Amino acid sequence: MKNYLPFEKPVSELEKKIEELEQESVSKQIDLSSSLEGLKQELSEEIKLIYSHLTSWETVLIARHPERPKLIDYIRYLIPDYVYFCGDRHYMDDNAIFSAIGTFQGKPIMVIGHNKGKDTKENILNNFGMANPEGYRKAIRLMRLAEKFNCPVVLMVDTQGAYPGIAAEEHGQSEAIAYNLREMFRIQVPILVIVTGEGGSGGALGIGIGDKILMLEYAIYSVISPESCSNILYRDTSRASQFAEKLHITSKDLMQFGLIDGILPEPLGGAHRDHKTMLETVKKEIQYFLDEQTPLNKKTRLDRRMEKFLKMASYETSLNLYQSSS
Amino acid sequence: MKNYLPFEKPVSELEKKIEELEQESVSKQIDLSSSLEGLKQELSEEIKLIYSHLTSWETVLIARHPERPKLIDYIRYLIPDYVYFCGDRHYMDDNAIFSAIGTFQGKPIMVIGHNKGKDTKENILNNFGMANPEGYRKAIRLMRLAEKFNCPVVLMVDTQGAYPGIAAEEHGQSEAIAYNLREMFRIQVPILVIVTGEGGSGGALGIGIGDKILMLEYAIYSVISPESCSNILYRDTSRASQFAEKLHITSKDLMQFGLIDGILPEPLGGAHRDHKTMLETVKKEIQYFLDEQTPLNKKTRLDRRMEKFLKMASYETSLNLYQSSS
Amino acid sequence: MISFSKGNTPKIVKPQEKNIENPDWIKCPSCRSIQYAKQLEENLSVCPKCNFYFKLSASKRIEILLDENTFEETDTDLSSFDILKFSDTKPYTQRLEEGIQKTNHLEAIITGLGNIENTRVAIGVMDFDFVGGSMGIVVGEKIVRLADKARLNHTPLILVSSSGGARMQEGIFSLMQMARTSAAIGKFQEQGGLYISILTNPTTGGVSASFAFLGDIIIAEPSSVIGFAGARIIEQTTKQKLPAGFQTAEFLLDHGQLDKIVERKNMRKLLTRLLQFYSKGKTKA
Amino acid sequence: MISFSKGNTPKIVKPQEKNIENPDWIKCPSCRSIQYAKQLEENLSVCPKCNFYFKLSASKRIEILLDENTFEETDTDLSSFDILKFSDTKPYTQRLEEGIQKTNHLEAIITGLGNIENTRVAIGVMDFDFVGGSMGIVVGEKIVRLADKARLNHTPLILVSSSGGARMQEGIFSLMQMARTSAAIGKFQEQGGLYISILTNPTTGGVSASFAFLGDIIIAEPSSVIGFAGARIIEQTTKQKLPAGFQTAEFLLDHGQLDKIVERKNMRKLLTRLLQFYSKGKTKA
Ligand SMILES: [Zn+2]
Ligand SMILES: [Zn+2]
Repeated sequence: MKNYLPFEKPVSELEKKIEELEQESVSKQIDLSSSLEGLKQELSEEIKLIYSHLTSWETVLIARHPERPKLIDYIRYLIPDYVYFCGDRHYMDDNAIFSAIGTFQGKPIMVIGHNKGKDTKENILNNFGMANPEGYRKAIRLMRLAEKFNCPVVLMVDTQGAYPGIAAEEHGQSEAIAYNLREMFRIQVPILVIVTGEGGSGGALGIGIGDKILMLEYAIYSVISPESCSNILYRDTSRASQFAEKLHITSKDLMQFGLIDGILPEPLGGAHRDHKTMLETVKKEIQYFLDEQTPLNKKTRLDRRMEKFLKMASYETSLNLYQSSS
Repeated sequence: MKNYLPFEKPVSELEKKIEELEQESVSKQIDLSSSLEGLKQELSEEIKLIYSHLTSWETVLIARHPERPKLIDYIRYLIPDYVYFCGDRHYMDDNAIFSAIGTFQGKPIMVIGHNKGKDTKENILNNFGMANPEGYRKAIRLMRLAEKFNCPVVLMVDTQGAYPGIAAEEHGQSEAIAYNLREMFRIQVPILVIVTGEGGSGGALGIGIGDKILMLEYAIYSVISPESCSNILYRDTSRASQFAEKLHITSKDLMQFGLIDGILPEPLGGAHRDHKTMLETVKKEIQYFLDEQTPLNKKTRLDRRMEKFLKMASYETSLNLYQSSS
Repeated sequence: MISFSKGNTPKIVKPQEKNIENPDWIKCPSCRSIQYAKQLEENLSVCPKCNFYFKLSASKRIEILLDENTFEETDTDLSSFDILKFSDTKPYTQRLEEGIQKTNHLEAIITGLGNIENTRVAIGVMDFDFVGGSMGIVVGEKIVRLADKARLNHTPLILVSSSGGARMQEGIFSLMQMARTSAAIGKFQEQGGLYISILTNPTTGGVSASFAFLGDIIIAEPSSVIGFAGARIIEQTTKQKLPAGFQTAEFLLDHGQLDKIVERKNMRKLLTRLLQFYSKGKTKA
Repeated sequence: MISFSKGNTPKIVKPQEKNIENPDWIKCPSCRSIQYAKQLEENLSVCPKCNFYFKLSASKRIEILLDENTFEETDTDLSSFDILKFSDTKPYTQRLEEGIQKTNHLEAIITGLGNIENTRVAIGVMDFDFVGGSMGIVVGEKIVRLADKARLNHTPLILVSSSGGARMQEGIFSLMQMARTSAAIGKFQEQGGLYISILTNPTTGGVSASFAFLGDIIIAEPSSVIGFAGARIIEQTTKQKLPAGFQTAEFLLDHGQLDKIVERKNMRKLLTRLLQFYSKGKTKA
C-alpha cells in the first residue's frame, strides 16, 4: 500500500510494525513468526472493525482511492485478448471513455467505461475519467457496434461527473448525455452496469442504463458530489462529509431504495487492498448475468429494461418506500 | 439584368438599345412602338439563337449566374408559410445548407438545399453554399424530422462542392458525406432531388439521393469542376472550357446517360431572366412528383430508390450505353 | 400550509404578494427602468425598454400558449415528500412549502392536455419559482405520465423547461428521473410522436441533460441560459475565461444545439404552424 | 496491349520491370536509405530504417492478409471502357493500358472470397498503381457485387482502400459510384453484415467520402494520408497554413474519425481477432 486514507491510521501503523518486524527477522536471523502472526491477526481485525463502521464520507474516499482497480484492470482481467476502439466519428477521441471487445468465457463481450488513470500522467491524459460529449457519443456508437457483434455490453461507471468544460458545453454535453439516456433503452444486446467507483451524477448515468445495475460495496452513486452540494448550499465544501450522509449515496442506501439490483462485496479492507479478489468477484457476476440473459429474447429484454427504469424511483414506488420508512 | 455573361453581348446591346428608345419615347413624347416592337422581336430571336447553341462552358456560366433563382427564392415561392430549422445538434449551424418545412398545396413538405447567397454579404455568411460536415449532418437530421412529419423532402442541389477547409477535414467531411449517401436510402418519405444550379461533385451528391432526380435545363452535374480538372491535369485552369465539354456535365448529357429522370426547361434566356416562370415550373414538377409517389408504400419506395441507383451507372447499363454510342 | 404525511393530498394556501411595498411597479433587473406591473404582464413579462425576459409562471405560460379554457390539468394530486429527510440551510419540507406558496402549485411542473389553435396537445410547463424548477420524483413522474398520455392519445407533446437541474434534496431519486423521463420520451417518439421542447431561462443540469434536449424540435427563448454545468464551476475547473455569451440560447444556436430561437410573443404562432404541418402530414391525402 | 472494343475480354500483357537500371535495390523516399528489394518485400514493404510505408500491390496485400491459396477472385472479366472518349495529357485508354501493365490486373480493385485464419470473408483490395486507384464504373461495380456476395454468403466484408478518389476520366459515371457503393454497403450492413474498412495511403476524395468511411470498424495504416479534399486545394482556398500532420491517419484518429491505426505486420492478426469475435457472437450458445 502506498496511500492510506485518514481513517486507516491504525492499519498503517500495524502494517509498518509488521514490516519492521519482518525486516528485523531477516536481518537478525531470528524467528519472530509468532509475534508476526499475532500482529497480522490484529491487523485483520482492525481492518474488519474499521470497514464495518464506515461513514458515508469514508466510503467516498474509498470509492476514489487511487489504488482502487480501474477500468483497464478489469478489461485486462476479463478480456485479455481485447481490441479497443476509438472515436466518435465526428470530432474527437475522448480518452475519458475507453472501450474494448474481447472474449469472455468463449464469447465476445464489449466493455465500455470511464477511464480513470492509474497515475497522474494517465489521469491527465484521460481527463480523470471525466468525459466530454465525444466520450458519450463514442460510447453509444460502440454499444451499437456491440449489437452488430451480437455481444453483451458491460458498462463500468467510475467518474466524478461529465467534464465541466467550455468545449464540452459548445459540443453539447447535455445533448450527448440525454441522447444516450434515451438510446440505451434501444440497444438490443444485454447491458450490465457496474458502478465500480464513483457514480457521479449525469456523467455516470450517461453510460448507466442497462438490464441490471450493480454496485461495488464501497462504490458511491449520487446526484451531486458531497463537496458540490455543500458548495452550492453553503458556498464552501466544509460540510461535504455531512452531505455524504444526507445524500444517501452508498451501495447499501441504493439497494434499500431499490435503485440497484445488487452489491458486489469487496475484499477485506476494500478493493484497493486486493485487486485479484475484486476482479474475480466481478468476473463471476458477469458470468451470472450472462446466464440470466441467455433465455431472453430481444423484445422481452428491452421491455423489461424500460419497465425497470419506469418503475424505479417512480412516484408510487418512492411513496411506498417513504411511508414504510417513516 | 445587371450581369451579362460574355456570350450574351448581342443581347446586352439590344437591351441597351431598347432601353434608350423607351427613354427617348418618353422624354420626347413620340411614338416609337413599332421600332421597339421590331427590336424586341430581334432580341427574342437573338436570345433564342444564343441559347440554342450553348457550349458546355457557357452552360456552366449560366448555372453559376449570380441572378439565377436561389434556394431561398424557391422556398419563398413554394412554401410561403415556411419554418426553418438550424443545427446538427453537435457542433455548429452551417448556413451553407438551409432547410425549411412548409405547406405545399395543403400538405407539408421539407425543402433542404445548398444555400447560395443572393449577394456578396449573404454569400460570405453562407460560405457560397459550400457545406461543412455539419451542414450534411443537419441535412440528414432534418430528413429524419421530415419522416416524423410524414412529409416529402425536396432536395435542391446548388453547390460548387463540399467546402475544402481545415475544420471540414477535422470534423469528418468524408464521413459526413458517406453517411448521408448511405442513410438517404433509408429515409422513408418520398425524396425529390432537383439540381437547380451547380451539381458539384460529392458535395452535391451528399444531399442528392432520392426517388427522382431532375435537373434544370442549364444546371450542371459533374464529378469535378472543369477548372479543377484542368488544374489537376495541366496545373492551370486555362483548359476549363474544354473539360466542361469533355466531362459531359449538362442536363442533356445526364439525361442521355440515364442518370437523371428529367430536365426542367428554363424560360427563354435562362432562369435568371425570368424567375417567376422557373419557380412555377419547379412547383408544377413537385406537384407531379407528389402525385406519382402517393400510391407507393414505404417498402416499394425504398426498394425502387435502391434499385434505381444500383442500376444507374452500373457496369451493364454503362456498357450498353457505350456500345450503342460507338 | 401543507401536510407532508404519507401521501395525503396537501392543502394549498394562497401565495403571498411578492412586492409588499410597491406591488404595482417592477424594476427591470437588466435596464433598471421601472415598469408598471400590469403593462409588463400585458407585454408577456418582457421589458418593453430592453427586451429583458422576466421569468414566467407556469400558469401564465399556459395562458399564453393554449386556447382559452382548454387546459385540463392532470396529476394534480401528486405532491412531493421528503424521502431523504433532507435539511440544509432549511428543511426540504420548508422549501416545498415555500414553493407552493410562491407558485400556488404543488410542484415545479404543471402538466395536462389542452389545445393550441384547436390542435390537441399534451403539455408540461415548469415553474422556476418552485424550488428552482428542480426535478425530483414528482416532476419526473408527471413528465413520464404526460409522455404516456401523449402516446396513448396520439397528441404531440410539448415541454417548457425552466430548471436549475435535478433536485439535490431528493438525492439519487432525482438523478433517476433523468433516466425515467428519457425512457418515456423515447417510447413516445419511437411510435411516431412529435415532441417539441421549449427551453426558457434557465435550463441547466439534469433537466438540460435529459428530456429537454430530446426534442424532435428544440426551441429556446432569447437570451436564456442553457447548459449542462454551471458557469462558475466551469470557470473554477478550467481556469479559463468563458467566451462572450457562453451558454446563452444564441451561443447554443451557433453551436448547432437548437433549431430556433423564438420570441415569447411569437411562440404560440410558431407552435400553431408546426402542429398544423404535423397533423396535415399525418392525415391521409 | 488490351482491346477496348465493346466488352471483349481484354488480353493481359506482363507488366514491365519497374527499375530497369537496378531492380534489386530500392531507395526509401523518406530516409533515403538504400534497401535490398527482396528484404524490403519480406518486411512487407515497410522501410526497416524509418518505418516508411511503401505502397503495396493489391496481390501482395491479399497474400499478406489471407490464408494461403484460399483467394478466389471474382468478376475478373470486368474491364473498363472509355465511356466519355476522354483524353487529357494522354488518352484515357492509354491510362488504362498503363494501369494494366503496371499492376497485371484489369482494374484498380481486386475482389473475391478468401479465408483469414479459416474465417471466410469477402474482400476487395485497391491498387494505387492502377490510374491512381481511382474509382470508375468497374471499381464501383466490383464493390457493389462484392457487398452483394457478402450479404448472400453471410460473410464479413473487408475493403482495403488506396485511392485518389473518383476517376475524372469517367466523369459523372464515377461520381455515381459513390452512391452505388454506399447503397450496396448499406444494404449489406442493414442485414447485420460486418464491414471492416481499411484505409491505406492515400484514401481521399470520392472513395474517402463513400464506402471507405462507412465501415462498422475503420482501421488505417500508420501515416496514411486520408481526407476528402486535397491539401493543396485547402491551402489555396483557405489561405491558411495547414496544421502539422494534417490529414494523416494519426490526425484523423485524434479527431475521432478512425477506430484504430494498425501496423501492416499486425493487420492480419487484428482482423483474425475481430472476425473471431464476430463469428463467436453470431453462434448460438
Ligand atoms: Zn429592461
Ligand atoms: Zn526509410
